Amino acid sequence: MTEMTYSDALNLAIKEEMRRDDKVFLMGESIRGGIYGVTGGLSQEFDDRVIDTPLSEAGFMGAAVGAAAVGMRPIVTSLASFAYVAMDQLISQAAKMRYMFGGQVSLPIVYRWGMIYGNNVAAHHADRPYPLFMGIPGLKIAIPASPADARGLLKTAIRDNDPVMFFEDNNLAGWRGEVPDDDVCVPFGQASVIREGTDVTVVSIAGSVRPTITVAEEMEADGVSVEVIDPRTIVPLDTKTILDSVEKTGRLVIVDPAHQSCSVASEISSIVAQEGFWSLQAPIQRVTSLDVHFPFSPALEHLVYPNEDKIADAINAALE
Amino acid sequence: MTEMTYSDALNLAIKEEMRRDDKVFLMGESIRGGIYGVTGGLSQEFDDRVIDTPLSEAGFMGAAVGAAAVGMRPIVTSLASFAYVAMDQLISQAAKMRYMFGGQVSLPIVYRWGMIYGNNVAAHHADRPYPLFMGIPGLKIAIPASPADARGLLKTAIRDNDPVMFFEDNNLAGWRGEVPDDDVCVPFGQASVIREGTDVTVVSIAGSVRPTITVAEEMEADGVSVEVIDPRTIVPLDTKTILDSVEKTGRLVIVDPAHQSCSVASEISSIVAQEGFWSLQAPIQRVTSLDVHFPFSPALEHLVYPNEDKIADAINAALE
Amino acid sequence: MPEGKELYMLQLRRMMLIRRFDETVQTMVQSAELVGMAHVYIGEEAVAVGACTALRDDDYITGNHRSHGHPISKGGDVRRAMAELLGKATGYCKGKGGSMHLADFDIGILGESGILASALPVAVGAALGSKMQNNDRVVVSFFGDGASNQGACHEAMNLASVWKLPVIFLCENNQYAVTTSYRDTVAVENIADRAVAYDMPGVLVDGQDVMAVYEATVQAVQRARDGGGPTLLEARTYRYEDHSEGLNRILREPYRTEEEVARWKERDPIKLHSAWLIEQEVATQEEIEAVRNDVRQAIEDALEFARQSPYPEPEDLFTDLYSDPLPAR
Amino acid sequence: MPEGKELYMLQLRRMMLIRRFDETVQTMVQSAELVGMAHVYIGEEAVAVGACTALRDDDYITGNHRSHGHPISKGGDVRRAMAELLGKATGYCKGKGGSMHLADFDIGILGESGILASALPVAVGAALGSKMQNNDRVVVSFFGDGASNQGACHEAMNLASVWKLPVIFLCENNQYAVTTSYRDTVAVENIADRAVAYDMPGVLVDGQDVMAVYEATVQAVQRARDGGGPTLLEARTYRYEDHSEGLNRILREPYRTEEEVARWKERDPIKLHSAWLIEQEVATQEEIEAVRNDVRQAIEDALEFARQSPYPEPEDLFTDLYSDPLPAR
Ligand SMILES: Cc1ncc(C[n+]2csc(CCOP(=O)(O)OP(=O)(O)O)c2C)c(N)n1
Ligand SMILES: Cc1ncc(C[n+]2csc(CCOP(=O)(O)OP(=O)(O)O)c2C)c(N)n1
Ligand SMILES: [Mg+2]
Ligand SMILES: [Mg+2]
Repeated sequence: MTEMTYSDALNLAIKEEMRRDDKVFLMGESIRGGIYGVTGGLSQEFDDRVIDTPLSEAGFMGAAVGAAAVGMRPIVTSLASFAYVAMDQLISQAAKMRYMFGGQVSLPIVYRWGMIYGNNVAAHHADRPYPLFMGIPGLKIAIPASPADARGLLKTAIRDNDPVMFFEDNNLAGWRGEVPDDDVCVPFGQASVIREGTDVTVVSIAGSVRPTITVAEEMEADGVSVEVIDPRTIVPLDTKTILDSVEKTGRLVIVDPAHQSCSVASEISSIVAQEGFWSLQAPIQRVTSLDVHFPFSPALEHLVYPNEDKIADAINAALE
Repeated sequence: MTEMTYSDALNLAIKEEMRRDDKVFLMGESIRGGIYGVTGGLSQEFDDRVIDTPLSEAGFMGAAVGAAAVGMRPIVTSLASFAYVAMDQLISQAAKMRYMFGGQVSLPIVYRWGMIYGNNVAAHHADRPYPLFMGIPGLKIAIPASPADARGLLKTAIRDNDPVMFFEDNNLAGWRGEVPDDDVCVPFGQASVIREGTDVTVVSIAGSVRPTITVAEEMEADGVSVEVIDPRTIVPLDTKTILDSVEKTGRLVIVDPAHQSCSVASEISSIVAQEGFWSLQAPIQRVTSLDVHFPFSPALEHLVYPNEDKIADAINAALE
Repeated sequence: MPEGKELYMLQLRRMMLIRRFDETVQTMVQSAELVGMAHVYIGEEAVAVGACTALRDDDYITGNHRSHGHPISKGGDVRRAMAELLGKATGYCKGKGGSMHLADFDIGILGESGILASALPVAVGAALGSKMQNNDRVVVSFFGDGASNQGACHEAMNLASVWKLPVIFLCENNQYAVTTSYRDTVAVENIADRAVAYDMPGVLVDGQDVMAVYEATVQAVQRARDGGGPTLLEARTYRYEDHSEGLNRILREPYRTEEEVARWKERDPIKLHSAWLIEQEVATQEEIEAVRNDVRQAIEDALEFARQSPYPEPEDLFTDLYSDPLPAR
Repeated sequence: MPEGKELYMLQLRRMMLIRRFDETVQTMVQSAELVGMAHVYIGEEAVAVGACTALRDDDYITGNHRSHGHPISKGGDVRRAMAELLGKATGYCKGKGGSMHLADFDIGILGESGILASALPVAVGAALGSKMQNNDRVVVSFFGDGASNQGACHEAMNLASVWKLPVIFLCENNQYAVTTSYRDTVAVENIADRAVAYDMPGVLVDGQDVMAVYEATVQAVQRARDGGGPTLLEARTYRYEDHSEGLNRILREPYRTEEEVARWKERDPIKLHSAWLIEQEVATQEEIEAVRNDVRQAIEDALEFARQSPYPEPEDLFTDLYSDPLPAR
């Protein structure tokens, strides 16, 4: 095990996979300089495989599809809020091509999306559109919430033969954690049970995992036993681990930093309300971002996101 | 009351509102000729207010924002599957502008989206992306399922001062129904209780409303009393009518032609599992499109959508 | 690469194949044997055939909704194409794509896209992949005059130029996007003139003359293979038929005159090429008729094959969505 | 419309206001008084000031992430701008927008967009609205060299041209997009050359010379008001500072030389304009210093105002999302 930051773990995964497979290459805007804090330095080792693109997201994100279709394995980097300008390429091409053409082609592409929040970047830079992509068949979606998962899931994503939407929470960038020394890939579709507990199940994703753990630890002191589950990938989604946990605890809270309506929290809730209904002893609580754009002002922004207080309140509501 | 088709009801609403307010105008591709079956003939009366655009959805859908910002009231027409090429304009501009600029501007725009299905148009023409937009604050979303609602909701949408996503189900185009003769606007946020019932609540939207009514009628004969609710607008969503109904029936089925994951069905389920939990006597059933792209083949396509059999099965499951 | 008579006869044959294929499609739509939307290529055959006969088998193409001409021009199998149109399991896409989404990755047909201009960035990416893998394959991307106004074109052309990628952007200017004349939607006289904005050659070519298209493509391909980067070709052509089969029934206004259509039909690409073959003494009238009969037979066979083929089974619904099926939920 | 000395002194004043505003922003970022991202306009002031002083109050502008220069040039209030940067309720957007999203609809500032090129279609729409309402207002849309490669530019320019709309597309070519030189990403030598693709005038202008930008804009405005349609202006300029405040700390490679920066600083727009004022005997050194002092005072006032202003209240969170609040769920 080596301790490193979430960002360094991502950098490591990319470096390892680029060494392993010379079809892997990087594309993005000013990534050689490393503006998003992960790719800096890679161009020294892999000069012609680290490509600074024009500001043409539809162009280069679609080009990733074409390159993948003829044998390359592109990793594309951007911010989640910029996905909208390339949405057609992501949905109509990356997500649909394999199916529409009857499986004639595989598209091993990783789209890496930085998600900023809590940093006063306002409405144009703070989106978390993973629920949107969860509604589009043909994509896989990973959202690591620790340095070890960042490396392990990214390695899996790079080796996967389908397009993977890889969401990185910039709030975790500097978080240090233990990362295995050997070549560990974290499999898709296997939730991580971060803490076992018996009173209530809390499913938490992305940037909300850390505050969830904090709350769980605090509640432990008060005698409440909280099970914390991070699905890690939402497509495929490990519903079994979630349903098994709810069967044990009878109570469910879901924490998702995306906007509430049609969120991953909504989806997980509806799965449990359909398939795990008879286990439930209390209403399912969702803690999400409120359905409002992210305001700039330091006086307002923090009101929108899930935080420790809201998570604790929801757990208490579920326990009532 | 006059009987007319869903398409003619839409045409009527546009004509009436264009007569009432000379700021209202239409933009879209080949709409003067009327390729989507609704706008044909309008250019005769409103020549310079019916604009055939170049094939530049980002361009003209964004231009609608600018035109609205300076006093016009654009109605933009396209197919739902083409929204992706204009997604940034719809989200970053239409949905976010008012909030981001502190309420300085109102954007009275109607985006009309045709949704095709059951017509073998394959994966590039069959999307129903309204759940995606439900996750974006700042938009209102209407989905009429009858000729009367088509006219009444479209009139409300045109008079509304915020951007409205107006989803039209092409499967209903030829459906005839009674439309009031006077100037009736259907208010947003008021669900329509299409049939009262006491055994089970079925919330159904868009193209699934008709088969739901058929199933409800058939089940009535078998002594099952089905309440059918069409929310009509999903933003704002009339949760009260749904929760009240579930309180009465104790059982809920939601039918939504969109893909299952992060659907409107998921959202409504999660609202009820949170706020109406204690009323529920059985698991909440969702009937949605399967999470797969729409295949072309007549042998496959119909397997994907909700249909009468699937709705009946879900109602029976809810009654178990 | 075929040359001389072999080439010219191949061009004739492929143009005739497309024509016959699409005439058959028209009758199938009328008899409701064929469901969904169909956009026929009748009148424009010289464009795709001229371009694709300048390509190697391992070169790539991408296309659009007007989707039968491109794959047939690249040597696609009319049986599998026809089976796809009928939604059969033996079709190119196992029935999942239908008319608008033919593809044959084995011979470089990277697929027709129903979203306008959406395949241009994909074409650029295939060219990037060729370049990074040091093979000398080139890509031809077909798109319409209408599609030329999409933002994706701009991004794709600029990318291809700054990265000097082997792409040929082939604009099929049939002068209308559904009912809208390109003169009302394209700000320049010739779409080829937009090449200036990307520092690449822009060439306007007679889209009814298969040899003219072929020659222009040969030059562009040469440049691309030599590392010279992309070219924008505009082929001026004309669509004889409805935008999509049956559409005229719902249109409320005529958008072009009968005379205009008639005028363009005088310069029919198959007639012109046939006349040229005879004039140049490459082929006799009999040889040409033999090709016509052959083609008629091939399309009949294809239709028969398609009709006899089985539909996909319900359990095929989820196959091909992912390269490994997702764990069932 | 100001002319002569009044105009020249207004230009001087606004350039100085921007410079001082953004220098203040820099120190505020360093002291962590200002949070979020800030992109300063230092070195590029002549562009927005030259363009906006050619506009009437009721004309419109749209802008981008580098967002303080445009509204100040259009006559925006530095107090409300500074309050917005601090997220205060008295700010232009009541604290909801911050640095990247200033707007003042009362004087035609239709807002700065943080998504690149995303405001260009909006600008076209404002021009369409002007035309349909038969007023003669024009729109200037500012965007960067990097943004010029976005598809939205292509669509916007083509639309504006086919509909002959009163828009001026003003490309601020400061030669870099973050760390990437436009020479590596724009396929043509001059972005202005892309005007050919839209049949509109394309003019390259010295972006350090406020009068040059002004003159070019006056001509474009005239043409637009007269119904002549859009113009593409490219102002060649330079960004003296980091792409965004503090970014250089995380960059792993230099992307431009110190000499290059120094060379551009020699042609500082404020220095050049001051020298011209004196040389033309429009103003004395003392008058210029008086403006500088005045501006210093104005920015200090603005900062004071911003600091003293209250933050929005938690109950303001949902206001402004819809024109009428949605029924509570
Ligand atoms: C992004 C997008 N917008 C609109 C359409 C609907 N549509 C299909 S074909 C067509 C016209 C295309 O014109 P052109 O590009 O000239 O090709 P042609 O049909 O003339 O071959 C339109 C508007 C679409 N498929 N995709
Ligand atoms: C669609 C989109 N892609 C990427 C970004 C991130 N980004 C912000 S500014 C910038 C560089 C912009 O360069 P340019 O347009 O030349 O403007 P400048 O900063 O030089 O004024 C980038 C890549 C963005 N904001 N929007
Ligand atoms: Mg055309
Ligand atoms: Mg720049």
